[in-house]
Amino acid sequence: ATKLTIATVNNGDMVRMQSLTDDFKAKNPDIDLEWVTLEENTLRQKVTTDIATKAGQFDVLTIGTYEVPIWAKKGWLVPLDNLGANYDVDDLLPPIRAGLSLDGKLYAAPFYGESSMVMYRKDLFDKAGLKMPEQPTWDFIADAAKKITDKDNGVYGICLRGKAGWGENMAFLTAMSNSFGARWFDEKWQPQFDQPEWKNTLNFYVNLMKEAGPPGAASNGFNENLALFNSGKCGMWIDATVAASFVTNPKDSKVADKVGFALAPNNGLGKNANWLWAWSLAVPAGSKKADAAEKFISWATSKDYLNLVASKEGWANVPPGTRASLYANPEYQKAAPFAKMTLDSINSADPDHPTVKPVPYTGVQFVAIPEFQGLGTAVGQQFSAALAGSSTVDAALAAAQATATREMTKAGYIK
Amino acid sequence: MARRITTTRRITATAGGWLAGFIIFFPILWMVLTSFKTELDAFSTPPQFLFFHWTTENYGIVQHRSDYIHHAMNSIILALGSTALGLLIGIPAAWAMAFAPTKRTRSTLLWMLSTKMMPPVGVLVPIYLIYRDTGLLDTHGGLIFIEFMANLPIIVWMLYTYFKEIPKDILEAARMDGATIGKELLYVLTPMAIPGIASTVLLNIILAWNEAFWTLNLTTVNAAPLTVFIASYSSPEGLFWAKLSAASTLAIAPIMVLGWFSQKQLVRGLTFGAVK
Amino acid sequence: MATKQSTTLGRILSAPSIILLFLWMIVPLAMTIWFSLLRYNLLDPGQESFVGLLNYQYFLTDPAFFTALFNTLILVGSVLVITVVGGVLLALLMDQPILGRGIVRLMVIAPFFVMPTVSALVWKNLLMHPVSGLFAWIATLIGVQPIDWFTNVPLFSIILIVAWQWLPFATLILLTALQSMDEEQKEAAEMDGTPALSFFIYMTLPHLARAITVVILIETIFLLSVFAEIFVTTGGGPGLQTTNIAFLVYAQALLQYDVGGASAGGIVAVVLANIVAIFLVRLIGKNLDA
Amino acid sequence: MGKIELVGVEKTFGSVNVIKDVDLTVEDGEFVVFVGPSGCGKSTLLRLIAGLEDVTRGIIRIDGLNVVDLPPAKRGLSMVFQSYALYPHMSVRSNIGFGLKMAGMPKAEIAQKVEAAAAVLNLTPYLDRRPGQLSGGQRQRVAIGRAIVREPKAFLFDEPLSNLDAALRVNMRLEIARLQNSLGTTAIYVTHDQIEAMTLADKIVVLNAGQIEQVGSPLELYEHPQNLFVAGFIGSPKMNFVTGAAAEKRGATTIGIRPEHVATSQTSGEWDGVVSVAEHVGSDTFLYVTVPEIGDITVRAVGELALKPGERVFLTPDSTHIHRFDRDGKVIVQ
Amino acid sequence: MGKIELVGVEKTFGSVNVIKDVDLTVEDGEFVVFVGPSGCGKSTLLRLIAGLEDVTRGIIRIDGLNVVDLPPAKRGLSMVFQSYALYPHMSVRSNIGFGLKMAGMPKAEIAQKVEAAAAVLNLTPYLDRRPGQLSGGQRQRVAIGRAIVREPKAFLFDEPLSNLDAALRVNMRLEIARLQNSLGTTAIYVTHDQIEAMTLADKIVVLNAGQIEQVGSPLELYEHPQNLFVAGFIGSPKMNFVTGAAAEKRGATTIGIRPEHVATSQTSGEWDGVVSVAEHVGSDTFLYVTVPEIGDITVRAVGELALKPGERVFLTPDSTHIHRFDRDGKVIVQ
Ligand SMILES: Nc1ncnc2c1ncn2[C@@H]1O[C@H](COP(=O)(O)OP(=O)(O)OP(=O)(O)O)[C@@H](O)[C@H]1O
Ligand SMILES: Nc1ncnc2c1ncn2[C@@H]1O[C@H](COP(=O)(O)OP(=O)(O)OP(=O)(O)O)[C@@H](O)[C@H]1O
Ligand SMILES: [Mg+2]
Ligand SMILES: [Mg+2]
Repeated sequence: ATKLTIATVNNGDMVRMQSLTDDFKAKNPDIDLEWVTLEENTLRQKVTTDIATKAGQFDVLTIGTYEVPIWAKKGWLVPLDNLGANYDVDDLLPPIRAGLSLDGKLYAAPFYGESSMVMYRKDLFDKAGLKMPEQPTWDFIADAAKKITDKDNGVYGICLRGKAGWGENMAFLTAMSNSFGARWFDEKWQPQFDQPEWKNTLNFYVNLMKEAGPPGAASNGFNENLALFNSGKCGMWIDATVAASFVTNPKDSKVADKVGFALAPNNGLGKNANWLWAWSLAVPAGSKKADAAEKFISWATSKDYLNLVASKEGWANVPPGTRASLYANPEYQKAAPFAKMTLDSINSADPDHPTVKPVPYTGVQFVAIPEFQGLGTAVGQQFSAALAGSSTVDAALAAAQATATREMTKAGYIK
Repeated sequence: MARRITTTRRITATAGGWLAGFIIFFPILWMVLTSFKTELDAFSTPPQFLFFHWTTENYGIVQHRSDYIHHAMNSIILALGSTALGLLIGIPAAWAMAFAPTKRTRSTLLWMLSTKMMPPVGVLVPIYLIYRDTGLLDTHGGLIFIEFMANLPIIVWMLYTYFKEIPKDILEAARMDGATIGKELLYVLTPMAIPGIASTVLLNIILAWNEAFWTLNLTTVNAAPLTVFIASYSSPEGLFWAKLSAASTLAIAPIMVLGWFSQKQLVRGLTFGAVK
Repeated sequence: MATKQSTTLGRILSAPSIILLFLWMIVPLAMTIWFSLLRYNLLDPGQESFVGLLNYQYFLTDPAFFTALFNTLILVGSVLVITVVGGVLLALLMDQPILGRGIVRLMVIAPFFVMPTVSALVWKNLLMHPVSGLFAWIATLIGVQPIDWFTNVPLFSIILIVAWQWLPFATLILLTALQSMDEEQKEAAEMDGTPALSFFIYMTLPHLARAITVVILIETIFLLSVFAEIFVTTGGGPGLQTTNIAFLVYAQALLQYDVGGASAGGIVAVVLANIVAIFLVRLIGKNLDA
Repeated sequence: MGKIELVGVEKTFGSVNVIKDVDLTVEDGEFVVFVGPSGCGKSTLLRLIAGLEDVTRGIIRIDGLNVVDLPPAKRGLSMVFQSYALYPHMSVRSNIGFGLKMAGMPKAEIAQKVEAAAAVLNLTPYLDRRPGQLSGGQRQRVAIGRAIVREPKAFLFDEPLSNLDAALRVNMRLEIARLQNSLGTTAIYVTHDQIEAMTLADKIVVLNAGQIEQVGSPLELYEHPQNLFVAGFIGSPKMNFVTGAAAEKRGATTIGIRPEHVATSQTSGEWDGVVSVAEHVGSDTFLYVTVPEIGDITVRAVGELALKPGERVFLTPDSTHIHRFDRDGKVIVQ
Repeated sequence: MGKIELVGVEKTFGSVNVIKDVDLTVEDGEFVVFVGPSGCGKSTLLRLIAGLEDVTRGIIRIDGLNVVDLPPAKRGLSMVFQSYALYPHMSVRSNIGFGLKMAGMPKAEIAQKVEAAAAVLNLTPYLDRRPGQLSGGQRQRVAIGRAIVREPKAFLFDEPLSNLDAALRVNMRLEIARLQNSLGTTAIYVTHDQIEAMTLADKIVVLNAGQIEQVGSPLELYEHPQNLFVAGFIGSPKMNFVTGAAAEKRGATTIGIRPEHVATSQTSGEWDGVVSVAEHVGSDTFLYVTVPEIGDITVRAVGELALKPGERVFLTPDSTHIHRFDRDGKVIVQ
């Protein structure tokens, strides 16, 4: 039998997939599956080291929209041409598909996709006499956050990511900055942190969090905010759409029945502050088991798989954000109140034109260049310092500008 | 000092001791408690101390989700293997340094320790490339070797300080009795040093057990020990505290039990000759 | 036993470990030095080119470098101070007639067995979290503003976690040393009418000197490369407040995949560690000999 | 002043009664030596007096004051330990002065007293060394210096010389004797060395299994041991004990005769034996003679005696020095 | 067979010359004792013979064969260490049999030899104990058992009795003497105990600072010391040395007279002094007498002598026992 070693991230949907592989085994008795399930950062390190050194330890990789275009360009991934007759590639949501393709070829199949949106507490809004528009502006968000903040009772108007990291606070802040008209680089790869758009973004963020955010925000990431929101400490939370299924799950959340959803806010500039991400399955170039690997990918990202999950675990637990057909399914709409909002959010993101002004890169909440992980983390540290109050906004921006200029020069983008 | 110990002193000392012990142990206790909570209870405020809904479902999920036994076996193989190799190479070296010292012995020992000062991440890529080319990635052998190398300085040093306590008369007596060096090591030194060797073994098992950098970066499936098992529970997406607590409890339980049962040995060995 | 024969044998027997360790040091080190002179990004294979000392220049002029250096020293120094002082106090306490001393000792040893990642996660999320953590709850209970640990005192928080992990180690060594104190000497001091505090200053502390030395030496070796705790809790932030050299090198190696830069950083770290080591050996070498 | 009285002192460790109802008076200025076999309770008794152990029962009076509830430091005694128990990290000067410093004496005064004590003990050149840099004898002197500088009511010594080699032991013994003589301080001294006990003591206390067997001056004990135990314990080489006919003839169960009180002859004598070992130590010759029906008899003869193993020899005990004991081992007074 | 010859043996540690050009012959079956002050090189010399240290220069012959390049095991010698150096983890039986096992002797034979050795040493009941469960004397016997069972060409003893208490020391001394006598094996024995040396040795080698001062039988050394060092070293209490007029009168720079060769009188004598210390040890009395212009003289007098410190006494050296030394400390032969 062929043995596939699959590297995967330990998010809920992936874990669920592992428990459903009997179905795959039944259909492909000659393929054995072996799982390496890791926390996201560790996984990324391992997978990257493995593929960059061509060590060939994995047959299927779980990677994100950040890696796919970079790696595809390097020829490290096998184009997925043999996903099978009834795979229906065209059913994939266009922004997601665009994020995973290079020159029209699909290099990774999306397992689940996500964008970001506003999650808010309907009960608190009602109490404050507020009504959340479907498409809020930042000013409305700030205003509402201040109104519902009740620090004495441990209720904070808004929870946002603050922990330093390219995939933590910078994911949120990059997306937010897009809606403020900011950009990381101009067409000549000159960093833009010295521009007013970034200053506005960061000032707004820091002030908002100071007035209406929870303590310790500078070390809060997705999980910390999820815990805060679920325990009723947050009035609003702007974060990944996958969170929707957690906050509405009565087993995990105290506020499951009080949550409302809205699109990520904008500033009237034509870009929303939402991102686009898809955890996807890909096959490393040089894999001797590419056929089997593609078979597996096809199974895991197919419509049938969605049905399989629905039949075993209910529609609410189906991996979201990849196929248009899912959102057309009335059963799914019924089971997932957040379905429409998720779809709208995803569709409003444009990885190829993420910003108001033109940029030389793709990627919504990241810049799809290899240097971004390091650079994003370094800048993220500066911004978290501004949030923590150990540095000013101006100082943080200046430091970010200096770091970015340095790194980009070193990497040879700036000649 | 065998004067009567007053009751007050005993009471104060007992109260103070238990308080300090409790405070230090508390994070672990809290972790264990959390592992029996639902995710919702795990972060509820005010915190639930004992009167929460006790559940073992986290352990069930952990067991179901990943192969604890497989990882635990790997941890055991790794810990024992690297320690055994360390003893095999370390005992003769420590013997030589303790009983046939040269002028350079002291600097050699310090040099050995200094090899531990390189941050592992700085040499990750070279090691990774070497391992890739020698086919050692994700093999027990490869992992055992690297843990062995990482701990060898500590092994040699501990054994050295321990051997130095053994009267060299006895080794000389063996020599007069006609024992060769090999037999001297086998029949006389090693049996006499059993307590010291035992504590060396223990410390190394603990170090190898808890080592998280190489084990994470050089393994995938076959040789993955419990550190990898843990790494699959600190999810950046989703609620995981109770499950992580359960996984962590499982991961440290064997070593904790081992350590507790043999704490006397451990204490001895840990002293690195600091105590005469 | 200083016969030619045994000296020769000694050389032969210590050779395997010395050679192995030498190779283990020199091969990666040589490769690292070589890489540090290249422009070598793991994500750009085949594009390596010789750039001389450029990587060093970048690493050393990185504004983060001096902060990281400073943080490393603060971290190592503070943890040493806390564990040594705390260890001495705890050892003194454990030396008292405690009922159930065995169990208390078990509780005190326990943190030593916990993996660094686990302890960092437990501390960060279950204890120190300013909203849902236990400390925050205690603070509200007694009516004070909960401390926002990782925002206001990030480095101190890391120090606290690391110190917690190493406290048992120090305590154990110091306790054993304490118990090895000569009974007759204690009695002599008793005959001299030494009050408890004087006894501690004039007898206990000097007696512990050697044990303290060992604690410092061993802990320093491990503390110089503290990494997991930082990675899990603060990611080196906010700002650079918790970035140490090991984390900086990590960022180069596993975020940027800049092998050249990371290698230069690694070499710098080795040089720094050896400076610290030389300093330490100077400081305490004679104490170890005795 | 330093009169020490023990009345009905008992000490139990757990359930073991180590000191059994001891009554003893040590007069001011007296030099008292405790001897006895290993484990008989010598050290324990000394430590009870020092206050390092609590008595289980009984009274200890120092200058008339019952001290059983006082801590060691308050009893005004100094102790010299077998292991010296010097403070290894302090200079000789600080070692000697430590007790005074603890007593809160001004520095200048301490310095002066330490100098004086050092002068007495010939330690002046070593005052700034650490104990580790001293020889055994010098260390012992430091320990003594530490004891005398506090001008205690009494010195307590627990086998202070047993870690020294033979030659040094002789010297230090003389020094201790001289010192105690000149200071006139009460001293209690534990040893299991015959010679030390005999040469140092004004009064020897023979202990056995936690009880006092006999108290008296060295010569009293040598000449008039009150029982078999004391007779066998005091004197070296050991007294010869003879039972059976030879004893009955003298109206005793056992008779004892010291080796130095047996006359040898190559022609005639009371007992007729064969030399098994002859040890010539220059000044003396020790003969081990096997006498049929009597047993092995040790004899101390003159140095130049030319007897060889295997030779026949006649022995005659000096009848004025024969000790007679009854069935219970008690001496029979004529 | 076990004749040991040392020719021009030297040993340097680093730059320190510890053994200087030693020539010595130990005849087969002889019992030779090395004595000398601490640090004079006794142990080192023994270890050179054993092969535990390399000689720096010179030849060591055992039965005519130069062994300097042979490892200890091949020299056919047995050694008994001061610390006994028993293997703590082995039973007495294994301890004694270890050497035979290493030599590859069949098990049955080992068992038999061990039993035999144990019987000789009264160790049979303890054969299955560990050394830790034995008393000091028993341990020492095991160490000896380990040495004899291998039927070596010679025994080497390095202060084997110094860790025992006085009474045991006497017994073990006798046992060793008997054993060596009956086995007839060559023995080299290091001690710093006078009595041991005098009683055990056929031949005593007096070492000082790495050199041999004198070799001879115990009585030879006692009666005819060839220099001041040997004169002062052999004999206890130490010989009195007198310089100045009293010596010149007898045509010497220094004269020596042993304490046992000085007569006391309360009425008249050659020297007139004052008793400073009188030690009564029962059988003897040692007087320390201060004689103006001559110095302190130690005198051994009869046991019952009733002289007190401070009393006047007259001393007369026995002229037949006066030793005369020249300016270089060499004896002047009449
Ligand atoms: N702390 C203790 N606990 C229990 N038993 C003890 C303690 N100290 C002494 N003993 C016992 O009391 C008895 C007397 O001991 P002690 O030390 O007084 O003897 P000693 O006469 O000084 O002997 P030695 O000549 O060997 O020093 C011994 O049997 C000893 O085992
Ligand atoms: N391994 C060594 N390295 C350097 N010097 C040494 C060594 N062994 C012994 N010595 C020195 O050689 C000299 C003789 O030592 P040795 O042990 O032979 O003396 P000893 O006569 O046995 O003394 P003691 O009676 O104290 O045992 C001493 O000055 C000692 O310090
Ligand atoms: Mg005692
Ligand atoms: Mg010696």
